[in-house]
Parts: sequence; structure tokens; C-alpha cells
Amino acid sequence: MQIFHRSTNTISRATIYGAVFVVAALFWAAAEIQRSPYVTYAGVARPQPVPFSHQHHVAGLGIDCRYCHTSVETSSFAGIPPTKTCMNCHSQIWTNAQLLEPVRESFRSGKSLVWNRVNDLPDFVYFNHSIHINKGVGCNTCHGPVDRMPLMYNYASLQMEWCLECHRKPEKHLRPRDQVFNMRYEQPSSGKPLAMDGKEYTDQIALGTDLVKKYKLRTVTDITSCSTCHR
Amino acid sequence: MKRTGTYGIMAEFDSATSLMGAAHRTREAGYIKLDAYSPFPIEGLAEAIGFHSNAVPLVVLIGALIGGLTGYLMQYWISAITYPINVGGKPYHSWPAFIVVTFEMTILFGGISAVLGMLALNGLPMPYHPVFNVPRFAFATKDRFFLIVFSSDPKYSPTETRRFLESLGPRSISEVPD
Amino acid sequence: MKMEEQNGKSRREDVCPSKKDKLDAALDLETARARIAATKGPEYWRSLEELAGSAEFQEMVHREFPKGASEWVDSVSRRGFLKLMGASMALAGMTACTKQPLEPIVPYVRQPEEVVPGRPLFFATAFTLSGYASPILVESHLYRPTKIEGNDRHPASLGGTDIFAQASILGLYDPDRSQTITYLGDVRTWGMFQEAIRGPLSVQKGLQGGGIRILTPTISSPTLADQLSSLLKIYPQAKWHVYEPINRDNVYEGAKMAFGQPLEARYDFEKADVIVSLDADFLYAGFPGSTRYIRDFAKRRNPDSGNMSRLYVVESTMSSTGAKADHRLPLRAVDVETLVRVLPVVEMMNSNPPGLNGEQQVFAADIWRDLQGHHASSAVIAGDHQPAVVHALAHELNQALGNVGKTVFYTDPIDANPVNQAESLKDLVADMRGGKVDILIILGGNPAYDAPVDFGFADALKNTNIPLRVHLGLYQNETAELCQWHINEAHYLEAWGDARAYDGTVSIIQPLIAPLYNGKSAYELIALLAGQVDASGHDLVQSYWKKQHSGADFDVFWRKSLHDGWIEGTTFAPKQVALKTAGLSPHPATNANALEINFRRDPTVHDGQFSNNGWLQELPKPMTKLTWDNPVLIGPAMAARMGLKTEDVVELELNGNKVTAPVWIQAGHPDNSVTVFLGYGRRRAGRAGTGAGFDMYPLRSSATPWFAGGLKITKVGGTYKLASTQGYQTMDTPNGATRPLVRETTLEEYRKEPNFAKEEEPPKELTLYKPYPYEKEPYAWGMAIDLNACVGCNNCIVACQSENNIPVVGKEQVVIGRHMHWLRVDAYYQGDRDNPKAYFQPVPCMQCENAPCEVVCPVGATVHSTEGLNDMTYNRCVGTRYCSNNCPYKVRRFNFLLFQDWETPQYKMMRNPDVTVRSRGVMEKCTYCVQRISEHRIDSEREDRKIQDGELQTACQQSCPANAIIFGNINDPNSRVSKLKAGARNYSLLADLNTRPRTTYLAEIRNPNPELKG
Amino acid sequence: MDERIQPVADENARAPVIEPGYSFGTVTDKISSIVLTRPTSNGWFFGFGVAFLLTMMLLYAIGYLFVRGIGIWGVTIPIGWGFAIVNFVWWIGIGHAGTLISAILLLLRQSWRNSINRFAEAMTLFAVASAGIFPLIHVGRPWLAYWLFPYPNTMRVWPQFRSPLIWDVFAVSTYATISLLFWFIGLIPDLATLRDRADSRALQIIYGILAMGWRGSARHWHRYETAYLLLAGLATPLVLSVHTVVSFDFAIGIVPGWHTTIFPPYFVAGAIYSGFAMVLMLAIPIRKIFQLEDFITERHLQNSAKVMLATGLIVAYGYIVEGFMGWYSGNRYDAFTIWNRLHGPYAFFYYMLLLCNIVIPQVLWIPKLRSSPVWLFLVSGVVLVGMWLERFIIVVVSLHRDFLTSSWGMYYPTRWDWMTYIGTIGMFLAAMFLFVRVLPMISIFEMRTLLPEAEVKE
Repeated sequence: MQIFHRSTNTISRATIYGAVFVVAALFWAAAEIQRSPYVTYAGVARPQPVPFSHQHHVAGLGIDCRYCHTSVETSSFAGIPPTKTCMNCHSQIWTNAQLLEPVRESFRSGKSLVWNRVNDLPDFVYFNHSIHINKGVGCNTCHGPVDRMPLMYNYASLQMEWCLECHRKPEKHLRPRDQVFNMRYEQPSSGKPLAMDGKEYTDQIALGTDLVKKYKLRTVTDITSCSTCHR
Repeated sequence: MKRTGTYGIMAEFDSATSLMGAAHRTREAGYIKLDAYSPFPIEGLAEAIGFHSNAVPLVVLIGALIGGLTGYLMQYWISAITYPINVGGKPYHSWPAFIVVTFEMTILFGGISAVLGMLALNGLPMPYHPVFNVPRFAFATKDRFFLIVFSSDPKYSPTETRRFLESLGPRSISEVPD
Repeated sequence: MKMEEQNGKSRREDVCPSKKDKLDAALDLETARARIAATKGPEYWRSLEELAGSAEFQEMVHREFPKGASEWVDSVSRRGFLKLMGASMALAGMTACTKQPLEPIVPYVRQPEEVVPGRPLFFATAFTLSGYASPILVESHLYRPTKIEGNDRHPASLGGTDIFAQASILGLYDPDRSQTITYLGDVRTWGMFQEAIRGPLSVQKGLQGGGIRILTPTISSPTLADQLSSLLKIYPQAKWHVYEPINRDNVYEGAKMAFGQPLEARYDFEKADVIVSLDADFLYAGFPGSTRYIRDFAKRRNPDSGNMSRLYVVESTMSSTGAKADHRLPLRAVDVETLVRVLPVVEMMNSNPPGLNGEQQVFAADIWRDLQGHHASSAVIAGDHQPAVVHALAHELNQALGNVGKTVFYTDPIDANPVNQAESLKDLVADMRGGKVDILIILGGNPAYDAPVDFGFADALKNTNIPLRVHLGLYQNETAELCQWHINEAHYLEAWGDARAYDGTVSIIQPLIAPLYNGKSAYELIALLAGQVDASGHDLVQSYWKKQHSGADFDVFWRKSLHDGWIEGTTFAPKQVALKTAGLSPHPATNANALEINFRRDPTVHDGQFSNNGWLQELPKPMTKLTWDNPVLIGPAMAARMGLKTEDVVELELNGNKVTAPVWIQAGHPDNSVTVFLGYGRRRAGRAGTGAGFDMYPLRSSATPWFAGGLKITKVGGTYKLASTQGYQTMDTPNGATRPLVRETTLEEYRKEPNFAKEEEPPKELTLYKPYPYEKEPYAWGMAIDLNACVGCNNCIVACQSENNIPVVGKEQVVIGRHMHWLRVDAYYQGDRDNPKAYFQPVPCMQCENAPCEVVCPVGATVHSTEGLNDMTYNRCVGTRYCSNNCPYKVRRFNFLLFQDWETPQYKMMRNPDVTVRSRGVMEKCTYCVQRISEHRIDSEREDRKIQDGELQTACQQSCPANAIIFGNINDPNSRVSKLKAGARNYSLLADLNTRPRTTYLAEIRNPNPELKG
Repeated sequence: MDERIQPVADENARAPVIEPGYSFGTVTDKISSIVLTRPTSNGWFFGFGVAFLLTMMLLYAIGYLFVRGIGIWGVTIPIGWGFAIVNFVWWIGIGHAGTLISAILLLLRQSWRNSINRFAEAMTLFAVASAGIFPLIHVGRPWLAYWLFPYPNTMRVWPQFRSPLIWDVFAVSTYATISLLFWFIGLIPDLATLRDRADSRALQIIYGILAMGWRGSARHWHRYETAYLLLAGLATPLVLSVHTVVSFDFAIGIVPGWHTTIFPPYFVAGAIYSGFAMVLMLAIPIRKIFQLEDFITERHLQNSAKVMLATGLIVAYGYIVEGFMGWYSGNRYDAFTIWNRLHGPYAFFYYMLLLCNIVIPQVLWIPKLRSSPVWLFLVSGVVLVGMWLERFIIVVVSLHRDFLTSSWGMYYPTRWDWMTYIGTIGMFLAAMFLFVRVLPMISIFEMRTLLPEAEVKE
């Protein structure tokens, strides 16, 4: 006897092929979520006690990164400014701006401001600012256009694949040391060549390859060894 | 298959031997579009109804080759190209260590393509099929043997074919509605 | 607080290996202190609901490697807590979510200019044990002391430390430390205490302080001594008593016998060709000057130098010093005197002197012959636990051999008040019972637990109603229990002070951190008694030295002293002393065949003051490799006679007092004698120490503090599980074969066959594939461990534990074999079990070039770095434990349970921020301190230079007093390690497996007396 | 209907593979009725209940393991692997018999396989499932076990293909997949039979879906047989490879007692040995309970017994070679490992192993016992214990005393080890119970081919 209706033939085949696509879709979705800002916070500004604007201070006032991030050239940790640093100016200007009350309060009471960390690596990753600065990695190579950020957010995903991107091809990102803190630095192009050691560079790879030699970068195998970042 | 009222005419036999004979005689009678149903595989029956080509082995071969290749290349790419790491002083391309996975992948892909290939070529799954409209066909999975001449057969005619099949001494004859 | 902290401090940047820091919430001392304040020791373990609410818990759930770590010892609470933690871990897994929670970041308000976040500072200070100062440098991350190193410029350290100094960092952060002042158990303030004693003191004014008694441990601090003496001027009738269970009464009495005055002997083992130790364990931590002695001794043990010294050891129990001896004689403590007395005449004797058998007599004769041959270049050293007369005899011998002034020097005792401590305490108890005491001030120490049993000190404290009993201490211990007032003492890393090293040199003790619990130091308490209310430790110490060093340049002097870690010109000059040649009356002899019991300080918890230090509790004792316990040691012969097996429980009875404890059969222990260790069986130590081991003080009387005859020992049946980290202590396998793990020979043989240690290593060409070209790399790290220099002091283990955030797992885990030490020191006994040869072999990760562990890791969590390091990536490890199975050296350690403490705020502050804190289910192992390597590599690259040889030291190497561990770049042919590896003695462990270890050993060479036919 | 009773002509007078007196109809009815009869017997419910409870115990043990960590087991340093791996190897080994019977014997045209291959394959599947649990839960961080599979990830890191554990992952998952397909393909025609026999609509639909509309067309049968044969051809090297790979887990290691080239053959032999033991332990009660003595005849028991005897001897040879090599290699570590097995703290288990695996099974030389269900059942039980002990000796006793005497240790399983082990046995049985209830435990269509009337007479 006939148990099934004619249509079941189509249905059954559809389900079988469908299943394949559904599973594939699920995997794709999972991968996307892992890389999405939801997980990485990339591009997401975080709540802060004071809405500090890098745009205003860096682009507007032209303050150098190192004025606040003092240890970036000498230490693993770039350092975030003590309240004192803010008060250097704000004891003079905007002295009664409501926005800055937490800062003044902290200075009065001696209780630290508690910020939310923006570029936050997992605790099993050991990153060292000083060596990256020293090898010619620009601030905005990783931190992005900080001078265009009214509120600070992390520019990159800070995931391992992102780190490896540069550790495997450093020449694609290096710049001369004197350009490291230049927020508006552009990679050399035929339109905008860059001169270094009496040589004209019109493309990044050429420049990068020379910088790799000049700054004595360790080999790619060296800087992709696990213990370079994990201990 | 063009839609006529009937799908074909089916004759029921009660032994493999008689089905076999019937199949041969039907072919000799010049029918080409026919099929036989049995509760277990009968050697030679397929040939008897004029079925020769069988693509399954080829499918399996291709599947197995793809599997093996995928297996080895994946390992080579991972260990020697995308992230070469010194593991216990072994070379990046440690081919002897890659053999096992290559082998397993060959088998896996081969096996899967054997099954899927067979089902696909058989047009399965096909829960609905006209022959099921014949109540007695339920015995095709027990102890009865069936021979069907499709209405799509050029020599097919409701009366002629029926008469011919009756001449084969079947247990019963039934028209299979489409 | 951060400001006032650095006041008057000076740092040691120049020796500072640069360090990286991750600024996190736990770094904010304020927060931490607030957290601590909120949590009381016993009820510290918070309920699940509470914890689940807390931010940390949420963090943990989401975080794969939560912050915080520590050891865990209180099994009960651990169980509860682990379940909870496990749950969170599992949860973290289910979601497999690596999303980071918002993490606060807390800047200074005003950043001290000397601070560079991410780079540690190093401060010089000193750790004291029984008054003797070990000069140290303390690594400080944003004013959190995290690691102790030796003070490489101080003559008493030369960079080395001892286990007690190393472990003291854990003591600082011990959550069980007494955290407040109490009166009859209720919380009080310093102010209230000041109030409380004002009245009684003014009363005492009238009595000239007749009722004031001050009991202190040995004090070498010039400042404190000065304070006390001026206090005694204010109260002329007051008395200052001194007592410590591990005291040097015998030393001083012996000196009095010999020279009529209390003196200390100092030795120069670098100049000594022949050393005779009369039961002196001078190569182990706790022996005054041991750190320096080890260095000097090791220098002369290099067979290639051509003038290797020879060590004779006569000892009453197996010690690490005995293990290094060229000739060792196990001898009951009581017979040592006889042996010394007969030395000069032994060759003329034709019959055995009483107490010595033929073999022992021959041994004596050999010693004497050898000593005769080395006039003015030998040294005879007597152990602190040998009676005074033995010390006197030793002095006589050294005099006769012309060693004085050459290898032996006499100086004033560093003890500011070198009275006979037993007598001193006895008087005090007499006064207490006589009702003469109105105010009893106990400055540290724990007499209620460790006073001689016959004094009944605890009983006196309890039952004679002394109106005012004050106890100052780090813990609410057995003594605090019996005093109305307890004042929580400031840890030495929290307070100002000063102390003398074994050579008299004074070190200023400067605090590394403001007192976590607002503890008070002895200085401040004494100052209060002397009427200086609220005098700060800093001012007290400084003003004293102002007196010593008046002058305009005081600030310079002060800063320099702090910076260097010692005060110029305070070293004791050797004294010219005349020997009183009066015949020395023999020590009252116990009957020769009576069963002897020896009382020794425990190798790791000392007299009991370190009972609650998990690192020391779990540190394997050098000879038994036992942790967490103190069994009775007996010799194999005696064990056989009595039918005793290790772990059998026995009852010890000594003049009426009884103690039951398990036995441990110790190869090399003298027959007819047992050894017990003090310092265990604490009732109020804390979650680590309480209840561990067995209290032996009840057997110890003032008459026989170190050894006694007439012990009765009976088997009471039953057994007691002991936790040894080394199950099998010989290289002989039960099937009669021997494995060449420690390669050893005599100096003579070595000269004949220098390459004896080189096992047939498979040739490098013997391979199917091209080996990795390490020689092309700028660096290839390697290590050489000199088995001749190593004296098994275990210092490296603690240093490693401290540097690498290694947890403590607790006894029941050690029993199953789950201890976590990355670096272990194997002890092997070979030959005659009654007097075996003993060897030490430190075993870190071998960093094999053909690492068997790496090949089998399915996820590549352990792979090779280009510099030849066997990297271990904890966060990639899934925990198959295959690597450990396949590691022939078994140096890998696995977090079977959650061994780390994520919660205790104190421990968060202690952690080394440069090393990942490992979670449950993760494999871990020695990495040659890869964090230090990267820091140095980065610094050197920034300065565009190569890492200099010797600039980069692993933690174990840095703290090794013997310089037995040498680490460096083997690609540089001139590095020390390359030179050593090129030497004849160099061999690799299990070389036949072709693992090509980067860590290799220098074979051990003994220097027995060629004439000696024994 | 009238049935022409005639005895099956059996080539050389051995016991028949199917007793005389059966027709297509009776065979079909007898086997399918086992599945289709309602209501289900209380005996079944009781047996399934017990097995189910054990499965719950397994879940509890695993749950607690995830909460507390691997430390609740007896594993330690140096014995990093304990019960988990022992059980894993044991179960995987048992699985092998199924594939062997259905694939290898098919290739060898052993018609007698037709009546036992179905539930032997089911047994394989369930054994592999039980085995598969252990590698997953024995890792320190089971929630990360998926890192063993190569999948693109944000860390850009991949598995390490030199590790035998990765080989395991591929071998075992391939094995599981292929066994499942093979089993299912074999089921399709019988599912069709059930579809057409089932009286309730629900069953018709369920079996109908599973049968995929099988209608026994000659064309289909033709392709079907080719595919089935090819699958068998692929499964044969596969089954040999699987236990070879499992043996690599040890052979690749340098631990004395592991590092030996004889492992692959002697692991495979051992696997088949224990596999057939399990088949018999299942077949004997089943044929009794469901009165299938006519289909699973003395012949089947005899043949299985002979296979066990043969593989048992191969295993014995393996032990001998191990001992000989230990001595002959002159390697001090290997020599000691052998000594340690014979005299060490675990010597008792080694002697038990010799007794169970070598001495006792020799009774199978006696034809009488070989055909006695009771004896076979007992001997099979003994062999299963013996093979478990063999893995225990290999894993634990090799590890507990390796190179450095200083790091020797002892292994003591905890109650959690036992609960997990027994739990998997429960899970295995529960699955078996369900199987015999809802699926034909004997391949109906293959039984039909054994009947005399199946022969086409020209």
C-alpha cells in the first residue's frame, strides 16, 4: 500500500540537501560572531568616568602621545596618566567644568580615577610597547586614528590572527622610527614618496623590507614562536 | 516519463526462478522498459531486464582520491606553509607522520561517496512510488517476485501487454495506476 | 601611602632585570587592603552565593585564565572551593566564550617619579633568622614585593640566598597572619593599648620597673639593643630575658671554656684544604653564614682547579653536609666528644677508646693524619648541637693546627645579649612562679610552644596570674593565646629595622610596603614602653644611626647604606684571643649503650616559626624528600632489629614524657640512635601549619636540649602515611641493575680517565632528516648543572616557585604524586645502607632539542622556539598529559585540580605579573624563566646590543649559593656555560635516548684521602 | 501455505548455518515479529532499566568530573593515563569484531556471517560510542577538546599532525562513520520489509522514512550490492588501521614497554580476540531468549570459537616476543620493564592476564566445549577480562616505573574511575536492548539468500 504522498519525494530530498547547507551556515555564523565587535569590542567605545576625547587633545591641541603615555618607549606598559597629568592643565583651564569634576575630586581626595581598559589583551598574552615602538610600529598601526576618536575604542580585534598578520609580514607595516608617533602618517606611494637615508621610497614593501634590515628585526620564525607572546 | 493513466502492468510470481524466466521472455518479446522486484538480490536479474552500466565504482574511486588528496595537502599546508613550527626537531614536512591521516581521509571519503553515490543513482530516497499502489506489492519485501512493463514502453498496450504477461503464468496480474 | 612609602628609600635599578607588569585592579593597594580588611582569617571562605555575586566570580566564569593565584593547604575549605571553581571553569568551557569582561585600569593620582609602570624596582634590605641577617634584594612591582634575590654585593650573600629568605615573601602575604591587636580575643586599637599600659607602667616607675620582664628572641639589631638598654636605664630593676629554641648556647659556652668570653667562630672554607665537621651541618640554611660558606666550599670543590679541598664529616644524623663529604662517619652525638678527645693521641692507642669501635678509631686516625699534613690550611668545625666542651676542643685543635687567623677567625657574637638562653628563660619562669612579674612583654617568638618541657613555661604563663601579659607576633599563636594582649607584628618587609649578618656587618631593614594590617614592629613597641609614644620605626632606626654617624654627610651615608644594603665599617674585626689551656672537664656522659635521641631543627619549618608557610611545608627535606611531616629517623640496622618499617607508628618515651610518631628509615643514620625534628605539631599555626606533623618539644628538656640517652621506643602498631616527593631513592633498580643517572668518581680516577662521564651519545649525523639549524640563531639557551658544587640546599626550588607562581597542593595531593615543583632535587643513596654515598641532582626541564613531549602533543601546545626553548603555551593546552607520559625526565607538572587560589587578595599582590597563572587541567613546566629571557632580549634590542653573558640569570641560578647552576648562550663559545659544556665532566642525562638535552650535568668528583684504606 | 520441506544441502557435513524447514515467509516473519510484536516483555523492561540506571551513573560521574577536574581520578605523575585510556582501547578493540564479521567475512564469502553480522555491527557502533567518550573526558579541559579537529579559527593555529592522538581522532571518527553507514545500508531492505509488515500507521511511517522507499528493484539491488561490496573493501583496511593507530599511541612513545614495533599486529589480533568474545557473550543469550537457535547455529559458535582460538594464540605470541625482546635488546630499561611486570607491584595482574588470555582459552581445543554455549559464554567472559588487564598492564605498569628511578610512582584507581568504566558498560547494554527491540537483529534479506528456494534453477 502507498504510505506516503507523492510530494514526500521532493520533501525528503530537499531536507537532505538542506541539512548540508544549514550546518555550513551554522559554522559560518559561529566564525562571524567570534570576529564580531560583540566579542572583540572593536570599534565599541566603553563607558568611562570622564568622556576624555583623544580627538580634542591630540588633533585639536596637538599634544604628543608621550605626554600622557610616558613609559611607552621604555616599558612594556605605555602607562595611563596619573590625575596629576590632567591637572597640569586643568588646574588652569576649564577649572569648573562639570565634566571634569571626577578628575578634580580624584586630585583632592587622592583616590584614583577608575577607567575601563580599552585595549585589553587576555592575561596569558604578553605584549611589550617599547619594543614595537623601537622597531618602527606606529601608534595608529594598532590603535587606529586615535586623533579622530572623540571617545576611545579599540581599533583592532586584538585577536591572535590579527597579531600574526603583522608578525608574519612586518614589512607591510613598518615605518621610520621618527614617524612612529605621527598620527597622520601615510605609507609611501608614487604620489607621496618617502625619503630615508638618502633613498626615495614609493611603495611600502620596499621601505618595509629595508626597515626590517635596518632595525634588525628577528626572523619571522623567531617572532612567531609561541614564547614570543605566551609565557 | 510522460503521464498516462497507468504506470505499467505488473505480474506477480512466487519464485525467483519463474521471475527470472519471465524476465528473459519479456525481453525476448521485445519489451525494453521493464523492471523486476525481489525480496533479495538475484544474480543475473539485472542483466535479464537489460541493465548493464553501473557507475558506483567510479564514484567511489573519485571520492577516495579526493579524500586522500585533501588529507595530505591539508596536513602539508598546515605544518609546512601556513604556520611552520619546530616540533621536537622534526622537519616541517614530516611526510611519514602524515600517512595515517591521509589514509583515513581516503577511506572516509570513499565510504561516504559509495553510500551517497548508490542512493543518488538509485534515485533514493523515494518514499512515494507508483508500484506501492498495488496492494500485493507489499509482499515484494517478503516472499513474492514482481515483473513490471512500464506504460512508457514503445511496445506497450494495455491489452496486449496484459495478455502477454498472463502467458508467463504469473500468480496475479495488476495494473499499476500512476 | 604610595608617597610616604618611598620616603628615605633608595633603589637598585642597576641590578634590576627589567620586568613587565600588567596593571590590574589587584595592583591598587588601597583596594587590596580594603578587601583584606573585609575578610577575617578563619571565616575567610565565603559562601557560594556571596561569591557568585562578586565581580571576580563573573570574571572567572568568562575568563579562561582568571587573575590571582596561591597555594592551597586547608584541605577542607579547598574541597568546598574547588567544587565551586570547577563549576565556573566547566561553565567557561561550555560557553567556550573568550569574550573579555570590562577590566578596570587604575592610574596613580600622583605618580612617584622613580616608578615606571611595567618595570620593577629593586630594594636592598635584610631577612633575619635568630638575629642573623641575610642581605637580600627585593623585587617590587609598583611597591608590591614579589621576589627575593640575594644581595650580590654583600659579602655574606654574594647573590645567594637561603630557603627561609626566599620563602619569606609568602610569609608577608600569608592571609593567616594576625591582622589586628586583640585583648582577650577582642579587637583593639593601638591607641587602646597605649592607654592600657600607661597605668601599669607608671606604677612600675615607682618600683624601678621591678615587675617588668621582657622576653625576646636573639637580637642582633644595634638599634633595638640600644632601645632596650635605654629602657633598662629608665627601669633599672626590669629584666631582659632572651630565649630561642634553636639557640647558640653551646657555641658561646664553648668559647667561654676556651677563651673565657663568648665568641663566635667564622671560617674561610676557601682557604681550607681539609675540613673536619664535628656534627656541623654548615652547608645548610639556618647555619649562620651558610650562604657564604656554601659559596666558598663550592669554589674549592672544582676538580679541574687542581686544589680541591677534602671534607670529613662526623655526624649523628644524615645531613646534606654529610652527603657532600669525602669521608663520612655516622656517629652517635654523644660519642663525638670521645672522638675529638682521642684525635691527638689516637695513633698511639692500641685499644679502642670507650665509645669508639675499631672502624671509628681508624677514621679518627685518618682525620688526624690528614690534619697534621695541613697545618694552617685546615678547619675543624663543631655543630651547634654539640656540647660546649666539643666546641672548646675544636678551638683547641684549630689553635694547635695553626688555623686561627688563617681559616678560622674569632669575633664578638652578633647576639646583642649573648646570655645562656636556657638559663635566662629559667630565671624568668622562676620569677613568674615567684610572683615577681607584673608586666611580661614577649617580643615575637613562641615560648609557650617551644620552651624546654621541664620549665613548664606555658603552664606558668597560664596559671601564675601576671597582671599584664603582652605578646607581639606575626601570628595568633600558642603564646598569644595565653597573653591578654596580642599585638600584630609588622612583617620585616613592612617595617624599619637593622640587623647584623654572620660577620657582624649591619644591614638596614627597609620596608617594601606599608603594613598590610597596620602591624607594629618590636622597635615601636619598645619605644612605647620607653615613653616615646608613636615613634615611627624609620625615625628610631635613623636616629640611632645618626648617633653613630654624626656629621654633615649623614644623608649620603644613609642613602648609601640603604642602597648598598649594608653599613660601611660595621663588620666585626677578628679578635686576637688567648686559649685557656686548663683541662676541659668532659660533658656528663650518658651510658654508652643507652638509646640516643637527637633533637634537630626541621630543615624546612625550622623551630616552627615557618609552620604556616606552604612553600616551606611542601619543600622536600633534603635527605628524606618528605613534605608536611617530621617522622622519627632511625638507621636501617636498628629498624631491622626492631622489625620497624617506614610509616610504622612508634611511641617515644624520654624520662616520662611520651610522643607517638611514625618512623622513617634513613640510610646512613647512626645505629642505636634516632633523630626527631622540632617545629611540627603546631596547634595554632594557621591553615597550613596547624596539625601538620608531630610536636617533639615535649621530649626536649633544658638539660638535654640537643641529644639525650635513655630513650625508650616501642612500636604501637598502625601506620601513618608520609608524603615523599621521591618514591625511590637509589639508582639501583630492584632487578639488580644500576642506572647511570649521577656519574661519579674519585679525583684520582678522574685524573686517570677524565672522560669517564661521556656516555656513548648517538652522533648528530645519525638522523634521517636534517636537524634544526640552531647554530644560525643569535642565541641558543643552555644550562650546565655542576653536581660537585650542588649541596642540595633546595634554594632553587623555592626561588623557582616564587618566580613562576607555582602553587602548593597540600599533603594529600603530594601523597598521590601531584606536587608541582618545576625544579626538583633528586637525592640518591648508593652502597652500604648504614653509611651510603649520597648524591644530589637538580632536575629542571632539559629543554631537549629532540623533545619527545612535543611530538605527541595533539594541539601543539608545547613546541620549540628558535632559541631552543621547549615552549609551553598554557592557554593552548587541553591537558591530554601525553607529553608528561612521554617525558623521560618526568619534569612536567599537571594541574589535576584547581591548585591555584584565584581569590585571596594577598596572593594576588604576591604574584609575578610576568608569568601566566595556570588554570585547572593545564600542563606546566620549567621554561628557563622565559619571561626573564624576553625582557632581556627586548632591553638589549632596544639598546641595539646582544645580551651579555651573565647578565641574564634564571631564578634558580640567581639564588644558588653554590653557583652550581650556570645558564647562558651556547652559541657563544666564550660564555661560561659553553666552556663548562666543553669540559670533560659534562654529560647529558639519559643521553642514549638521543633527546639532546640543553641542560647537561657536570659529573661529581669526590676527593677521598688516597692513603685512607677505610 | 504449503512449504516443500527439504534439508539444506550442506557442502561438507558441518553443522548447517540455518536449520532446515524455513521459507522466505517464515524467516521474514520470525525475525520481523521480534520487532513488531506488542506489548514489550517485562524481561526487556527489566534489563533495559538496569542498563539505563548504569548509564545515569556514568552521566553523574562525568558531571562531577567536569566540575572538579581530572584529579578525582587516580591518574598522577608519572602515570598520566589510567582507566580512561585502558577502557578506550578495550572498547575500540571490542568494536573490531563487528566490522570484521560484516566486511572481511563478506569478502571471504563466508555465508555463515549473514545471521550474525547485523547485531555484530550494532555491537561495533555501541562499543565505538562507549570508547569515544573516554578520549573526550580524559583531557584536563574537556570543553576545549574540539581543538583536536582542524577548523579555521581566530588563533590561526591548527592541530599538530605528528601526534598519534590526532591520528586517533581521524581513525576513530572515520571508523565510527563508516561503521554507521555500512550498518545502515545493510538495514535498508529490512527496513522496507518492516515497513510493509508493520500494522500501525506510525510504525509504517517511521520505517518508511528510514527505508527511503526501497522497493527491491533489480537495478537497485545491482548498485546496492556493488556499493555494499566496495564498502566492505574499504572497511577491511580501515578496521585493521584503527587498532594499529591506537597502538601507535603507545608505540610512538619512548616509554619502555610502549616503544615496540610489534604493537600494531598484536593490538589488532587482541582487538578481534576480545571482539569475538563480546559477540559470543551477546549471541549466546540472544539466541536463547528469542529462540534463534535455528539461525545462530552451533556452526556460528564453532567458527567464532575457532577465530578466538587463533587470535588468542597470536596475542600469546605477542607476549612472548615482548619478553624476548626485553631480554634480547640488552636495553636496561626494556629489560627492567619486563622484570617489573613479572615481579613488580602489579605482578599479580600480569599473571591474571596470562591466565585469562592464554591458559584458560585453550579449552577451546576441545570440540565438545567449543560447541557448548555455556562454556563459550564463560570463556568469552574470561577473555574480555583478560584483554582489559592487558591494556592495564600496557598503560599503567609501563608508566609507573620508567627511566628516572626518582620519579617512579604508583597508580590507584578511585571510585570515580570504576563508576565511569561500569557506566559505559551500562550505556553499551542499554543501546543493545533498544537495538534488539526496534530493529531486526538478523539481516532478513541475507537470510533469504541462504534458503534453498533462493537458488535460480535454469
